[in-house]
Amino acid sequence: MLFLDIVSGILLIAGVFFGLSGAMGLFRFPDFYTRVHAASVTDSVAAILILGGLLLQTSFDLNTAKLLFILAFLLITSPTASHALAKSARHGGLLTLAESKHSKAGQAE
Amino acid sequence: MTLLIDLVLLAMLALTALRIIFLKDLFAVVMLFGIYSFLSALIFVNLDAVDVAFTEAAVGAGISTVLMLGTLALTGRNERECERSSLLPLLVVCVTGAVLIYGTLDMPPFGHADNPVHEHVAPRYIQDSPQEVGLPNMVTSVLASYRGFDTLGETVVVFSALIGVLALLGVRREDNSLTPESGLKSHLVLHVVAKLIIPMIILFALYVQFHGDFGPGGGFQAGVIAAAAFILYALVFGLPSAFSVVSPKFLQVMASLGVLLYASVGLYSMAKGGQFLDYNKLAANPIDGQHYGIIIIELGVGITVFAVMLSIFYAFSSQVARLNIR
Amino acid sequence: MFEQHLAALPIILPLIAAPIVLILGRSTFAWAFATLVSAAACYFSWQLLWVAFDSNVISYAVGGWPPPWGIELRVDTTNAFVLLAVTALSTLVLLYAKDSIENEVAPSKHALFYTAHLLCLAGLSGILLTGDAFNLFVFLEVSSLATYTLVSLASDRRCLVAAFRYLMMGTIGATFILIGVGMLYMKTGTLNMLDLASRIDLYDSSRTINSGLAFIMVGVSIKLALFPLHMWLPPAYTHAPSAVSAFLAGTATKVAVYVMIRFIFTVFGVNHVFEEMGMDLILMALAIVAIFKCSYMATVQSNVKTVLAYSSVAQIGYMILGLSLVSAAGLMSGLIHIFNHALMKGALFMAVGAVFYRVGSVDISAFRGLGKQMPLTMAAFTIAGLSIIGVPLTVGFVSKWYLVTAALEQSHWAIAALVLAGSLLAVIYIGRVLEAAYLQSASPDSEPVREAPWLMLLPMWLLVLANLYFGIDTSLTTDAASSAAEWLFQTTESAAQGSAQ
Amino acid sequence: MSFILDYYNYWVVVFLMMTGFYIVISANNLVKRIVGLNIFQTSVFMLYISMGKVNGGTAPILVEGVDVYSNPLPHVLILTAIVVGVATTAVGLSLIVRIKRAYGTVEEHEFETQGDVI
Repeated sequence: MLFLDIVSGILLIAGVFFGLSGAMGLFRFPDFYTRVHAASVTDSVAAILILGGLLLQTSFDLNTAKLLFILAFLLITSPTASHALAKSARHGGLLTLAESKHSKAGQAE
Repeated sequence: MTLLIDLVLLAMLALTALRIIFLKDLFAVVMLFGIYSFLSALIFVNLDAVDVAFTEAAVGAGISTVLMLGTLALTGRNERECERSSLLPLLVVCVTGAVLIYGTLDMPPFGHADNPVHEHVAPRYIQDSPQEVGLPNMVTSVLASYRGFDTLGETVVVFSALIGVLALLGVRREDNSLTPESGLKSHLVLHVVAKLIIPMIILFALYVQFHGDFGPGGGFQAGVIAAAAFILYALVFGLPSAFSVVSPKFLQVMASLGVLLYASVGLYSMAKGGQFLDYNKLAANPIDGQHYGIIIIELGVGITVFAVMLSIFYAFSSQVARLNIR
Repeated sequence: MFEQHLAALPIILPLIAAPIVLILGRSTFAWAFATLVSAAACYFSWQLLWVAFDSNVISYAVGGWPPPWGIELRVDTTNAFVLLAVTALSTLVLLYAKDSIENEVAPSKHALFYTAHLLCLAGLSGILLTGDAFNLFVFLEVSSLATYTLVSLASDRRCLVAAFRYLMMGTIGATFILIGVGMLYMKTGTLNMLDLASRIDLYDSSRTINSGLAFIMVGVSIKLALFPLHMWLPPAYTHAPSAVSAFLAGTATKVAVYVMIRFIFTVFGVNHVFEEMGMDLILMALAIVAIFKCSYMATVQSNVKTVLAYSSVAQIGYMILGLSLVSAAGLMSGLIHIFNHALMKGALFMAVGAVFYRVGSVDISAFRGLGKQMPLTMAAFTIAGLSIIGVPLTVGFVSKWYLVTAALEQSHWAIAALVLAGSLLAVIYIGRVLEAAYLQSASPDSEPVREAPWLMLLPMWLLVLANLYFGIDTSLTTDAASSAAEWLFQTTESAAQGSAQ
Repeated sequence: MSFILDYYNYWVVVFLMMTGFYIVISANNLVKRIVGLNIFQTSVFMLYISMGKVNGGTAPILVEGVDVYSNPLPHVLILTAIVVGVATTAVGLSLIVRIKRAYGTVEEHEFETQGDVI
């Protein structure tokens, strides 16, 4: 049991670390696309790790099944959401940082 | 530990609320409101109110936020500066707050088991409802049986909201050729994923609907979740195709039928010689009667809430569609 | 079977009828059905009043759960009397609405109008009959949401802003009531009003109870448009469709007055509210300011509906003034005025609506020469106007008579004089309209207008005749109001004695 | 110290309520007012839920071996109130949409200048 607790603890801490780094990235990155990238790290890696940690804490009953369902749901929806966001931004004409620098330089010339 | 979580959540709530006062970007304001709603749902969980948390997350953070975003799409996302003095509102707020704080000084302390709230009325719900009503979830017992009249009133409130929104906005069936394709039509990934998860959401809604007797959930939450599935469909495949799946007129009839289903349980119990909404009279065995009554009225609530929420979404998004055509 | 469920029927009937009307859709069916249901509710509330006369209190436990665990409907003469006024006015307004609404509301929204009207009626009946503090909040919201919808149905764009302000103020008021009820619940553990009353006595000077009282009073004052919180009312009544103004002016705020009476007398107890908290002085001051400020505002308006709206706020002042005299006679004058005001304001708004139907404007200048062109409508307006002023042989006189008597009973000479002075202002604002109608001639280039359709005249004149009938034969109203007032005082005193022992 | 522990929850909730109330009565933009109203109401809900909590209790769903449950009644009341709140919000927002169409603005001070409000 102790072994499972340690593994689950490690998973949870790693999950929290990735969650925090994703939040940091959301604040500190310079443009929309890099921010989406940071946010989707939180969504996927952190969620998997935390849910994995929690799974090890259950005694393999109905709660385990529910957590697995949540995990499956998140694995499908969160990449889709990031994809839709980024695609709509591109569709709406938002440029990446490099592109917008380039186009500004182009205008200056 | 509970205390620590409570404090952190309350601090985050306070920060969110304060930030909303000073922000001028309404999109951010609405998003912060969504966060506020989710945080309060967490507080509700922490205070043992799981049913409430569920509803707050689905209704407050879900539907309200979506409606506000829909409104912003029509009204613009920036608040303009204004030279109005904020002294009078501040004064009013301070006075009201002072009265409230004055009131808290005599309040029964937080969380003590010997508070009047826990000693009068509620003990019967906790001790006797599993035998009298026969459900493990006391919240559902009280909601649907002891205070079933409140819940009927609440269903009627939702129905009146539908009347209000229909009177103000109406749902227009746009000519298909005029309606621009939904902006998401070209998203292959979204199409596939939406087709995959919409049945899952509906299944979950049904689970919440019929599992409400045993765990958190019930008609309201289920109605909102089922509406969310169709809202997703409308967002991904466009409003016209959603109209052809569930037409606005059909939804109006459904909303009415939900209220009527609820009320007819009451009428039936009157015909059987009981008071209005007396489920004991529905079957020979009172416990069975309670069970039938609660299942039927929860179904009525679920149908009405689903139909109303979806209709309101239709009304708002058909306005946005009109704007796009212009 | 009906006798047994008499207390529940006035709520259940319109509540079930509302969704059916939405399904029916076709406006003539919807109208006929809604009117029938409203008439049935009126019939049952009439029955209820007689039963309440005989047995004082009817208690109906919804769901078969005994109070305080379940929700109780509790009827005594007070709420049966107000309920009769509300359902009767609703029926007459629905009769009137057919032509009026066809003229003022887009055809696609007719069914919605009747649905919203029935929902509003169900909500108001629920507020009146329930004996549960939280259930009252729920029905308050049912009626309020329906009211916002009704106000916003007019075709003029100004009704939207009016409805929005009404919604904001109304929701703040409802939330205040919710806070207040929460504080009471926190201290007593119950929501049933009677149970609350007996348990509040244990904590007479608790700060929580007192601030709960403050929140409930402020919340209810917003709903009933007591003077400084009345700003939502004039625009809402001015821009709403005529039938809606006629219904709301006679019912919505009056039901809120009833809620205030119920909380003061049944829940908190007269001694606590008036003698220990000194609320009677606050209410009296606000009522007197309301009478004069709003009567004055009514004399300077050019829109006749605005005139009547400000007059409504002033009339609420009279009701609150009666209440603040802290005597059975004062309370009785307030209750009589609730009933009588429904009769006169209903008739006045209907007459103005008829003018709008034919002339297309309710500006005071549009009334020029109407005395000749629409004689029946203007005669109705005149009689109802005289009633507002308080001329003998009308119900207005009855209300003022009892109010002045109640004031003199406690030798409040100044108040009696102020009530009479307030009537003089009413002479001015009603007189301005009458002068335009009878003494000025229509401008020569305006189209001649015909009398209003008979379906509008019929309910209008029924109300006018009621104005005269209850002005002459006052037995029903005074019996009901005095038995209600005595009953309220008696229960509150026996409760006080019970806690003293 | 125990005094603070007994009451801190109510105080923070009062602060939140008043923040929401301030937004309702001071904001110019109608959408922001609706947001404020929702914050105000949500905070009132927290007041109710706070009074239902019992230290050491669990959610009021019958479980073997547990006898301390939090009070279910405030939960029921607030479920009702939440739904009432969203109904009001929906009607308020549709009014805002119509106001925008009729006046071209949703800022309080801008349609006041259009003259025909009252």
